[in-house]
Amino acid sequence: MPQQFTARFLDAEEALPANAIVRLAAPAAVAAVVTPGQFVMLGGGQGLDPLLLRPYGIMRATRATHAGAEGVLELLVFTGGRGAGWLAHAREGDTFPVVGPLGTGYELGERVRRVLLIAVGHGIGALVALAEAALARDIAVTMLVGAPTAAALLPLTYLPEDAEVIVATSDGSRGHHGSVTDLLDGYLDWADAICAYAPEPVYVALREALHRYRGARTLPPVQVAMERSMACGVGVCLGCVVETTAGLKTVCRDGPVFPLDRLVLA
Amino acid sequence: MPQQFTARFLDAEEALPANAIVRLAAPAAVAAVVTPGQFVMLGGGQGLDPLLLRPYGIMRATRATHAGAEGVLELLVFTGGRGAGWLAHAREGDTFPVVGPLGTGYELGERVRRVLLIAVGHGIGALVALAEAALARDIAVTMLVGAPTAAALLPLTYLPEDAEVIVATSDGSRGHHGSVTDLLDGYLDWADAICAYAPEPVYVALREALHRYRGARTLPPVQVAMERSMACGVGVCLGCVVETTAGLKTVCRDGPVFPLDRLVLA
Amino acid sequence: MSQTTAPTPQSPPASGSPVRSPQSIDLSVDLAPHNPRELVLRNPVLAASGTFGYGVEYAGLIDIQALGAIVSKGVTRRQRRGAPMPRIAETPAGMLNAIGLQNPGIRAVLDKYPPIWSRWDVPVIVNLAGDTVGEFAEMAAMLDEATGVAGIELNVSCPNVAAGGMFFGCDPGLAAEVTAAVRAATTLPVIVKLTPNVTDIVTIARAVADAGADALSLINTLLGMAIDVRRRRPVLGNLTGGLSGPAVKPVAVRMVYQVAAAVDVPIIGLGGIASLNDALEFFLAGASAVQVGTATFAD
Amino acid sequence: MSQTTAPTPQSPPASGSPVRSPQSIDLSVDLAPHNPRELVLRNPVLAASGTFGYGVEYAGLIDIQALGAIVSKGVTRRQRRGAPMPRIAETPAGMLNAIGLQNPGIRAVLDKYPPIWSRWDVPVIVNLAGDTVGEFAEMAAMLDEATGVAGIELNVSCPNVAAGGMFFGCDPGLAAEVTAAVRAATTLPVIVKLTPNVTDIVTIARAVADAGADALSLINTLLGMAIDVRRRRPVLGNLTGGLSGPAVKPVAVRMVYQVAAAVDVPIIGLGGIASLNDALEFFLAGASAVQVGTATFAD
Ligand SMILES: Cc1cc2nc3c(=O)[nH]c(=O)nc-3n(C[C@H](O)[C@H](O)[C@H](O)COP(=O)(O)OP(=O)(O)OC[C@H]3O[C@@H](n4cnc5c(N)ncnc54)[C@H](O)[C@@H]3O)c2cc1C
Ligand SMILES: Cc1cc2nc3c(=O)[nH]c(=O)nc-3n(C[C@H](O)[C@H](O)[C@H](O)COP(=O)(O)OP(=O)(O)OC[C@H]3O[C@@H](n4cnc5c(N)ncnc54)[C@H](O)[C@@H]3O)c2cc1C
Ligand SMILES: Cc1cc2nc3c(=O)[nH]c(=O)nc-3n(C[C@H](O)[C@H](O)[C@H](O)COP(=O)(O)O)c2cc1C
Ligand SMILES: Cc1cc2nc3c(=O)[nH]c(=O)nc-3n(C[C@H](O)[C@H](O)[C@H](O)COP(=O)(O)O)c2cc1C
Ligand code: FES
Ligand code: FES
Repeated sequence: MPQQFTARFLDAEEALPANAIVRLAAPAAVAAVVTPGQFVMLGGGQGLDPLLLRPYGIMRATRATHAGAEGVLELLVFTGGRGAGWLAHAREGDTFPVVGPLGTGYELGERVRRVLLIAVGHGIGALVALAEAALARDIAVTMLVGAPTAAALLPLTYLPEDAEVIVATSDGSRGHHGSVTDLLDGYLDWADAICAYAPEPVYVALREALHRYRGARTLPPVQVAMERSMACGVGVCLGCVVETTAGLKTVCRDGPVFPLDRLVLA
Repeated sequence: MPQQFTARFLDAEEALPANAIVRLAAPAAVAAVVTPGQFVMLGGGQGLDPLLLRPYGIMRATRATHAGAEGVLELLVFTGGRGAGWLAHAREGDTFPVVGPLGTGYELGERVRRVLLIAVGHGIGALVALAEAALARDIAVTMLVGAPTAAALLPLTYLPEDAEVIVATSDGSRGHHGSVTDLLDGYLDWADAICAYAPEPVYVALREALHRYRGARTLPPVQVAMERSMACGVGVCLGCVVETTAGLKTVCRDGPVFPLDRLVLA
Repeated sequence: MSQTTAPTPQSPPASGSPVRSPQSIDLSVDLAPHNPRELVLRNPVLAASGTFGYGVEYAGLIDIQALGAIVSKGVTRRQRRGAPMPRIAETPAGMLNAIGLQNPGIRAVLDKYPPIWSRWDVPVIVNLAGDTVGEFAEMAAMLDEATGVAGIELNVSCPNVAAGGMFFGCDPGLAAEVTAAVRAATTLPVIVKLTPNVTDIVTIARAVADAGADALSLINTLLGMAIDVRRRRPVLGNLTGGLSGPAVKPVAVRMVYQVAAAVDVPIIGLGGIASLNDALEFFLAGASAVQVGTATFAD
Repeated sequence: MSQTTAPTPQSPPASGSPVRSPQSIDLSVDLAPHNPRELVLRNPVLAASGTFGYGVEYAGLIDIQALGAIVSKGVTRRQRRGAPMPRIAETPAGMLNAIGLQNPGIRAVLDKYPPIWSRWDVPVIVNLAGDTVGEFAEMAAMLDEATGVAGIELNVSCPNVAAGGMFFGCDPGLAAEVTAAVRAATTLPVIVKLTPNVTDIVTIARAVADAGADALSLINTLLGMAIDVRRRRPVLGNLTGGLSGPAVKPVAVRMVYQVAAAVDVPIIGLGGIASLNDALEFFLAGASAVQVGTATFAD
């Protein structure tokens, strides 16, 4: 159940140009129930503009260490925009209104042993959380991480050591020269679950790769995270819908994570 | 001539509950030309709300100490409102848009030897500047300082040492129990200029005291500062007018300081 | 403090006056004083249509029983898919929305929610939108005996399909016609929600009050648009959308003030309310109750 | 970046393409293409009426010659004292004003400013407000031969005293009548400035364009109100005032978009412009030029 609370700013670390990892103190009851792929709505401009809270995926939720203590939420936040630019300038003790955890995250079934994660852009945050959860269950993790250039990649030190990480950049400045989806083929036979957080064209390419698959195995189920501009974050305004085979669904409540085969992508 | 510039925040000192003395770095050319009673328009909320710059009287303008250096502006700022609450939380290096110096300040003629200053509320800021300028010219200064309670008085340490300071509080918690205008009588024979910065009812009482004066001297000229909500601060929007014997005048350009006998007060 | 305001003297606590806890103050209000079925709310703060779903979505997050009433998302005769995406855009101190009345239709709503609503203390008002006068009346009749429905709010900011797309709420005659038809179809309290996109809100308010509205609510959203400069096209899939939030408050307060002086029925003020102070502005302008919409998303 | 937008691929700098300095781009625009006296501006950014005085006030503070044109404060046939104080109130991302057209009257304006204006490179457009059609025409005739006056902007957001106080700009017939009368009284370029407080801006825009307007500017302010909760009365001495600033931008963009599709004359967009991005929204909506008003106070 989501909660409305006032989060205390702890610190921020410039992880990438114009992207910071922001740590917020949150009620223990919130930090304890986060599942990877869920998000929070975060506000806090002074005055009435910008007005709306912004959704941010939860990169890591650390439970309270002892009774009475708070938990910690880590977010990977783009600091170049209007909504969260101020987060990079926040000071210890500053507080921000937060609602969360929200939405439906990734689910790794009981029998999953090998998961393939595909991250492009800030989605790497949510997938770090998922990788850590998977590794904790002794699930083998391979991450395909894409970015336009090497400079736009989250430094690998932020990724769990035990995950296999394979990089692709559009300009070839690091790893594979091209898209993460070029690298799929070898993994479709390996993974028994695929989870992605990337721009939609990546999902379309992923779907095509699955269609092209001629191997012997039953294809692994694929879960992908969708993004839409949001107002309420809790499913009341119907501002964030996506088309699915079962009709329109809200990204904020029914998603952000959906089975790829249920989505009607452009 | 006013300038539009970006002021760098230096520091703020809580001088009173919900009132801080804020120091801003300003271009040398600005600090050099300020006259007591002038003000700046200061903005800086993040986002588009609050939208308008706020007028603040200049408490002290310190000239640049050497060529190429900046000047310093000190403001006494109410930090409880929407406009400048954030100033109290600013950090060294933060910058704010400023326009100034603006308006027409106090003028002490060549032959003035004894000036009576009457300050109630944040007007004490502008009158500190005036007191310092007068003392520098060897003019004797007496300040009547009024406030609701002793706690709302600017600590006397902020006032120039060489000024005679007489306090009145509405609740009698310090100095005279009553209004500053109760204390006038003794000074009408003494002063050869009177300058006030106070709420308008004080000016009405002052005018009445002058009418009642039955002494032998020609009454000293009285200058008072007016306040109106402002939008432009430079005389174009006509949002801040006051009625004078010569028609409507703008507080931001023709004022804020007016001869008392030219004002049509309610 | 600007000297245009005389300082308010701090009055000392009147010793001996009874200390009233906030709970002991009666804030209740009847929004349909001329209707035998009345519409009594324990307090005058309602959740606005479209910003609170059907009430159930917020049930876990906030104490919905503390509200004076809940106005449901707009309901139509038949299911609607709504407008194409994107549906929302943030604007200075406000937002645009073009949800396009996505809803499962009145039958599905009546199947699902009344059993839940009737278990709540907080009254639920169903917001209706129709393509024709007949649709409005038909839906009102369907609600007349539904359990858990305390009243009806008519969203007349929608085009009359039978009259060339003229908005019901933009023409005094059409607005009166739909009000009268609904009035005849139900004994439930009927609130007519006015659109601000008109030259003369007072004439429309009078026409609607004369046609039998128990109360008026105003304002609905202002018609607006935002353009995505990078993509060189409107942000919203629907091109235009409804502007709401603090940005519109001055327009809303003005209209409430004008209408309150002109009609005798209770007025529910809304448009940009984000604080107690904002709500008080509407009460001082003449409102008997207020609704909070967009600000629900902002705190 | 939200995934609703496909990422824009970063195109590498096209080697060999000539590097154009901003100065070499021709930004000039003629706002009266059908008028032999034309109204050519070096760039399409104007200072809006009432927010730039008569141009002289800002002359020392900013480089006014960098503007495309300056629109003067509204001028009336005779001197006006304007509205009672207070005259301005800040609102969320906006402000209300009720200045009430304080000005010294057209004779005094013509005595004082044309000699100054005629020395400037930047064209000055005189904004006129009248009580009657006759007053508008009379003032237009007085301006016809004035030196330093490049055009006229008609503020039709004022009541027609001869027609029971109906606003000129709220009725297509009245708006057309005043436009035609001014058109007949002067050969100067005539811009008609539309009020947004109407049900149907397109009909009024068409009527005005057909009546001979060289260009349209929109929007004037939205009618609004703020209430001082502590003093329990309206903030403004005039009770209501005009809402401007970023808050109104979505309404302004929508109206420019609607009008641009309906008329052939150039459109000058304004309402809430506070950045280059805002201005581009108006150009994409169909404006040929833009005016900046309230934001002049905010930076
Ligand atoms: C379910 C969900 C989860 C999300 N999770 C995250 C998250 O974990 N981290 C995160 O940073 N954002 C995330 N977003 C996006 C986030 O909500 C904001 O939209 C984004 O941070 C920009 O908001 P803003 O107000 O700061 O920028 P705006 O002022 O609205 O945008 C400023 C400009 O920056 C561009 N821009 C916006 N975001 C980016 C970006 N990330 N990189 C480069 N340019 C950008 C915009 O296109 C625009 O031109 C998520 C969105 C959704 C729907
Ligand atoms: C020429 C001129 C000079 C001025 N000089 C100064 C100055 O030197 N220092 C200064 O602080 N202000 C000064 N003001 C007033 C200032 O411009 C602002 O109006 C004031 O600071 C409140 O603005 P705000 O936006 O912070 O508060 P708002 O959010 O607009 O007001 C918040 C609340 O606080 C109350 N309030 C506002 N000001 C005060 C105050 N000073 N003390 C107690 N309550 C208050 C308001 O009535 C309101 O209820 C001056 C005004 C003018 C016209
Ligand atoms: C996302 C959204 C959906 C809305 N849906 C409806 C609706 O279905 N029916 C209706 O009458 N009003 C609808 N409205 C209008 C609001 O009820 C309200 O009139 C308007 O937003 C102004 O109030 P506010 O500024 O407090 O939001 C909607 C508003 C928003 C923001
Ligand atoms: C203080 C003030 C005075 C104004 N005076 C006039 C006027 O005299 N004539 C006129 O046509 N418009 C006047 N306007 C309206 C502006 O020109 C403009 O149409 C409106 O403010 C919207 O633009 P903005 O949001 O950029 O300010 C005035 C606006 C303000 C804020
Ligand atoms: S953001 Fe409101 S329904 Fe998803
Ligand atoms: S504030 Fe605009 S004229 Fe004084």
